Amino acid sequence: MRFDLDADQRALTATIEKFAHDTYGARSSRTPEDAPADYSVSVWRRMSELGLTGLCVPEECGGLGFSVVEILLVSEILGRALSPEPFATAAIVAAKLLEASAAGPTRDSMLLAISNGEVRLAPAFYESVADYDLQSVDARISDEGGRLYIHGVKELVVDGAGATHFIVTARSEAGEINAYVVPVDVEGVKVSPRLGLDGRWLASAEFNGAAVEGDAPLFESGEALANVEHALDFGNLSLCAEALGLMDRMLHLTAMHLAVREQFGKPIGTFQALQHRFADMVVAMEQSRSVTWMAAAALESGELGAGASDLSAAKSAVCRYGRTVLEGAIQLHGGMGMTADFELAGYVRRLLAIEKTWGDRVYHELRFLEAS
Amino acid sequence: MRFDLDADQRALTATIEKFAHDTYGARSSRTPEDAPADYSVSVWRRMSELGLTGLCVPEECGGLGFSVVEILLVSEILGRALSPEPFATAAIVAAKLLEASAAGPTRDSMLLAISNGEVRLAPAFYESVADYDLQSVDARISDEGGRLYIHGVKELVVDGAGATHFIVTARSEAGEINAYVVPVDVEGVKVSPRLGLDGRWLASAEFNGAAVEGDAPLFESGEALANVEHALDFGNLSLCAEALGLMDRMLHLTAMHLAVREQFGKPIGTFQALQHRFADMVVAMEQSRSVTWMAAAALESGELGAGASDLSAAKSAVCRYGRTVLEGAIQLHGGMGMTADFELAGYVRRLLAIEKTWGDRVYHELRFLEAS
Amino acid sequence: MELGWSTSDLEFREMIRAEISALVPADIRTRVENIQHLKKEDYQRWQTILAERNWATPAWPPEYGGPGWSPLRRIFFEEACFLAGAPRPIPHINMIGPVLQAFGTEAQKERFLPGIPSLTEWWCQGYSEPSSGSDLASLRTAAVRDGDHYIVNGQKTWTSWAHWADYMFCLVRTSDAGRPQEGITFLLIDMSTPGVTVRPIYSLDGAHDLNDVFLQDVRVPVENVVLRENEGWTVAKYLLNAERTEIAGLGQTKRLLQYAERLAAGQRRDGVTLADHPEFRSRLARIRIDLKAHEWTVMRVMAAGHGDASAPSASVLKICGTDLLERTSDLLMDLGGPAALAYDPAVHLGRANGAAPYGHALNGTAATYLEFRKAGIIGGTTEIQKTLIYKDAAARWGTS
Amino acid sequence: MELGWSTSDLEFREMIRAEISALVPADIRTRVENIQHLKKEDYQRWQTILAERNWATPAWPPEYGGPGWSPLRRIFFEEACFLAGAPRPIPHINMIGPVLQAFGTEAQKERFLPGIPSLTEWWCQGYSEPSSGSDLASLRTAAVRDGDHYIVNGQKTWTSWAHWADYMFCLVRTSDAGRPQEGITFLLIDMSTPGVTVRPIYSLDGAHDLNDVFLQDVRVPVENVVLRENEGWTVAKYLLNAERTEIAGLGQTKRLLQYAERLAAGQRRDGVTLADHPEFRSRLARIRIDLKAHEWTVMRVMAAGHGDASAPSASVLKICGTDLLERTSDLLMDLGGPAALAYDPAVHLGRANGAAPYGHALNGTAATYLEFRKAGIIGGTTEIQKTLIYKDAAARWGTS
Repeated sequence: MRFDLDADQRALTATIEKFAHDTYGARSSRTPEDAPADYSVSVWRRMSELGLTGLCVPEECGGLGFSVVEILLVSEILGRALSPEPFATAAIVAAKLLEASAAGPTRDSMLLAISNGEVRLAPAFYESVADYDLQSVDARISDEGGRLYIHGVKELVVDGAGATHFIVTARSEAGEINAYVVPVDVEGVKVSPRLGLDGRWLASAEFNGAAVEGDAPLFESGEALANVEHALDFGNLSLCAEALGLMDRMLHLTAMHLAVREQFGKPIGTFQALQHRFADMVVAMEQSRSVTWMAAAALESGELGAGASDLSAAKSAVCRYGRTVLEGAIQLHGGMGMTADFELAGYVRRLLAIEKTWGDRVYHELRFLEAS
Repeated sequence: MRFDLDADQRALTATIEKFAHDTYGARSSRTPEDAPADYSVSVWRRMSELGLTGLCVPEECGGLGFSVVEILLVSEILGRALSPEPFATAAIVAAKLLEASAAGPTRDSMLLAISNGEVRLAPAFYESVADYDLQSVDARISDEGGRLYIHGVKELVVDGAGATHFIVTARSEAGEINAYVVPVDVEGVKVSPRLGLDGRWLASAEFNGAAVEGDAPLFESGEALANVEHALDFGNLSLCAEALGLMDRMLHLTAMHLAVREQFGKPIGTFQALQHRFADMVVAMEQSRSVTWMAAAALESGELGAGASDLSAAKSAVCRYGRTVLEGAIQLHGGMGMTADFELAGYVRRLLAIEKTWGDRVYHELRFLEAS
Repeated sequence: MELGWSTSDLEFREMIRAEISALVPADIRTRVENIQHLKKEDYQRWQTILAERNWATPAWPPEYGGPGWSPLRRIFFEEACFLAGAPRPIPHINMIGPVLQAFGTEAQKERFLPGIPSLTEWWCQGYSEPSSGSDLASLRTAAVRDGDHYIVNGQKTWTSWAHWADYMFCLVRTSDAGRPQEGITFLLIDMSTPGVTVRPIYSLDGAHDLNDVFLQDVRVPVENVVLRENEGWTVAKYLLNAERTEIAGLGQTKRLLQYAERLAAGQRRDGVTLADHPEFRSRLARIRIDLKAHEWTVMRVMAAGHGDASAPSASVLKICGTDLLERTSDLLMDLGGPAALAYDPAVHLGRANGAAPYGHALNGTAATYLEFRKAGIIGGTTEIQKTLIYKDAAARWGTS
Repeated sequence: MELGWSTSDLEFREMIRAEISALVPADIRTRVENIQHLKKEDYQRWQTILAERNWATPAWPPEYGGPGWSPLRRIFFEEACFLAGAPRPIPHINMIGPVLQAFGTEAQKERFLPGIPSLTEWWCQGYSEPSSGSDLASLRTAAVRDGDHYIVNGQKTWTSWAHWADYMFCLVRTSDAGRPQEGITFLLIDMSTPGVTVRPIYSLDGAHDLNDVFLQDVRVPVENVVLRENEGWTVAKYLLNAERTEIAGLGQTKRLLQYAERLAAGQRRDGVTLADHPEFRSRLARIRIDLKAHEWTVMRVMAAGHGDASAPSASVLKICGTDLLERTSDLLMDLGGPAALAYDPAVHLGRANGAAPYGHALNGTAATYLEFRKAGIIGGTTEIQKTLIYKDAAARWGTS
């Protein structure tokens, strides 16, 4: 157990920081309505050149084969830069899920394409918008002489509006839940973009007899759901680490504001009540880091199901501590904190979107209780 | 609707304040172990001379026949003075319950004796120490040729160690819950004093075939429980108002401490963080007052069952706000706040005892939800 | 002290509930209950309906056309409006109205009071400046006398509804002598005067309520001074007191709670309605209870009148209201569940018609959470209010 | 960065758990798990058992007899002690011990270090004075040189376990020149010296842990100065750092949580166990989660060593620990239900044997709530800690 970075990790960090600085500079946010489908194919390609899209892809499939520590490092830097690229979806969840899937041409070709930055896969698991139940799946597969077609609707597909493929859960003709890859450009796929809380574009994805890639499910019978949960655990780990980057930037913006803004003839950072609210934010940030690292340690073995309890503890805590940080940041910024045009706004909205992605505090507290 | 006092109410207030000042002066608290059975027969007699023991007793039974407003005024003053007398039990709950009971010699003679200060009745309704369920009654009555005897154990009988009588719930031979008066000095009654959180003495009361006063239950068949609840609502109203007096005194002690105590070369009341914590206490106190008055308005009609929802809202809120006040008072007093010998300690412990008497926050929030 | 309500009060309550319920236009009611933002015309339409019955300005004294209701009846009226899904009253009615009544010249009253009840003339408040927020007295927008006009230069900011407003009542600096408070003047500015520029500020939720107001060589007639030159601080303090029940946010809190309860009753999660969900049940109960407490605190303040030191202060009301708005909007964010991830601002903010992808109710959850982060900032920050409470409290409890 | 544990670490963990579990005397274990207060002899007995295995001072370096464990192994050791129901380590072991090791003379080390591991000599800390709490540097207890002695006069207060102590390490004023911090000396006082009077202070829960210590013309040999005259502040600051993991209160919080969980599993209310009760279930979950976070924060601090600015500070640890102690004891008060109304202090505080009327567990609920109101006061108040955190944070985040 060691918390400081070794030389390789410092080099990776430096590379990603340079990439983020060159790509995003001082990104300022927009009002939600003005936001374009924010992520960019060219940036994604640049990320693939740096190895980021294949960060978790096994080396034999063209990736770097890294694990939790690198997920932490990269995600945090992307968070600090408010990167809108679909890292957690396409580079983590999709890669982890494909890696775990049954050997075959789909697995290997998709993993290679992820590494190369040629595809962006969006996990499409949810049908209800009221809870995060992965088992409430009505989407179904029809088998027409060995050709598989998918029918159903998935909601709140994160990063879905700009995806090239979906990974969709659906029931086989035998009624069993499995996962399938479906390209976005085949007949029978209808993508309706939905504006997300963070200005990124979600999608409703409708499948009306769309052809399944490779005409095969990703998993052996009965193995899909556990693997979906496990891949989402890694996705949530990435989101938690991204949240650390967001919080770090919010602390910076707030501390600067406290130092610069003057009222009653002195910087407002000299007022004890504001100092103490800032201290609460610092504590929340430190606790978020601790619990995220704890989850990473628990997930490190990669064993199916390992770390679920700690990951859920971490995600629920990051949601809760995140509120402390973002609410404190807004309050300490006063009117500026409520302004969509000020940089803070984008961080606030992204942190809330992370909270709502793949299980919120309520969901993960319950999952923690059940898993521990 | 009017919140300021009229001339009669001001006169009453002045009388009670003088009584409290003459009787208790600047009462300082003791460590729990050193506390005697704190209430005094002579003070109780003095209270009866002022009409306080018969405050709610109908005029035709020798009382003043007052209602909710006077309960508020008297209880708050007694709270401010940390009076240990059994006002809420013997003068409110017992009187209200007897007033509502079936006409007969027991009712009238007990009400007169309450007014005269000759008796102190302690309500003994609970058998479990885990919840406040008034229906879990195992105590039972045996009817031996028209003579009634009671058998069973009551726990956490507030003000029970110095009572002259108990009002006990028990099941008739038919299995129905009713209420009975049992003198403490008849054969078959065993009182075990238990030290309370506030230094006052509770009791476990054991009845082994003790003779029931008047050989009759207090209520017609099926009417006892609703009346017990209603009488406890008035008792809780008194406790809420008493809590206002406690909080008021705690605010005073704390404000004085902030003004007098110096650190870093100035009064600690000049530090913004401490000012703001005090402000939180003030808000909690104001909200407690509002909600207590609301409950009084809802109980004013005296109709059976009326006001239960508002009373439970009030009691639960006073428990919650009370924690804000007492925890703030301790913190702002620093080490002195943790000291049993300092006046604050008695107020802290009494406020917590009120919280635990006749339903805590959890109980009353649930009751509020069910009643509204 | 008397805690009961008279029969005639209870009859009034019945009457006003029935009347108001019949008056609210259905389209407005729908938007209000969907927690959508209203248009200027919605507010004007509703106030016009009320004005026809002389109910548009319930807090104004009868000599200025108020209905002459007791505080309790005003509460019943507000309750009736709330239950019927009426728009909330525009705060400025109880700000500039009472100010003109107390300090205005006869000419000012004649000119400006008639346009207020039906909102035929819309007002905005020009207080905050980029460098003057909590420290209001440090404001720098300057008015220099030039014959029978002032020439005003400066910038106001966070100005609600400036883009809808015909007039702005504002504080300007007319002197640098003495304490900062002493050189301030309360001035009425016609927003169509050359040199007035309004620039939108978009809020966290995407709404456009707030604005920057730039004032460049704006000529304002001297008869638009309220009270006297350099005595604007007196007016501002009076106004603070006049708006203290507005600042309590009681109606807004009730509306948010109603919204939350409707959502909780209608949505299911983990196999139960959200209203029965262990996560939400007791949070809802506590908010309902604290709202009852708050309502009684407001009643105590209304009944106490000015100058009663034992009544809760405006700052206590503001803190309680802020606390409830923050907690209820926080609860809404949680109630929204996964659906709070999507947000269609156009529909929510009234810029487009039609339904949101997952329905109006879910569409408003995150937006409402974002919107009410403002609660502790506007109208005097929570920090400022707590400091004021301490000052009062030290005077009341801190002496032996 | 590497987040896994080595096989040898995991083997150590197994070993130490088994060993410690076999070592804790049954009567002590019972009292600890009943959350009763321990006697001086209980602590001494346990430390003696540990000392026989060289485990009494896990944080001491090997050259002073420590076992030479890594931070991780120290955590495993503490965990094993916790699970086995061992008494918590006496904080002074990691306060006066490291101070003497860092600043003590050879004579001081020889004289005082051997008595610490087995608590054959008990220490107390004389810092606070009636007028010097948060503002420690304003202390006024004066030591005046008189030949080869100091004559000490003054009063210390809130002194834990002074009535059990053989020695007190304390801060005294030896000079009024310069800043207040500059005239302070770190002095070791034999509690049996004439002129030392200890008077009990009873706490809210009735416990006697704290004391006033009066010092009247107490003669202390000059060789009992640690470091040098007027350099006591340096020692005090070092000590603050040395105790930062003690101040985290991790063991105490775990013990309270264990107690709460046992109570929740065993008691029923409203037809379910308290552990399944909607009121308590998620509160318990959140405390468990925050405790995990806190444990990892402690690990990060232990691994970081001194001077790493990116590691959380002692103040962050203190705030997190305080928050958990306050919330867990608050939860206990609620879990106690009606039974928390009764409290038998004699049994809880270890002054009498036997059972409490409603059992040990329920008897300790209100008492524990009262006891841990101290959490935000002792060892530097929450307010002081937050101000320190802000200072660090402004330096770290507040520069562009």
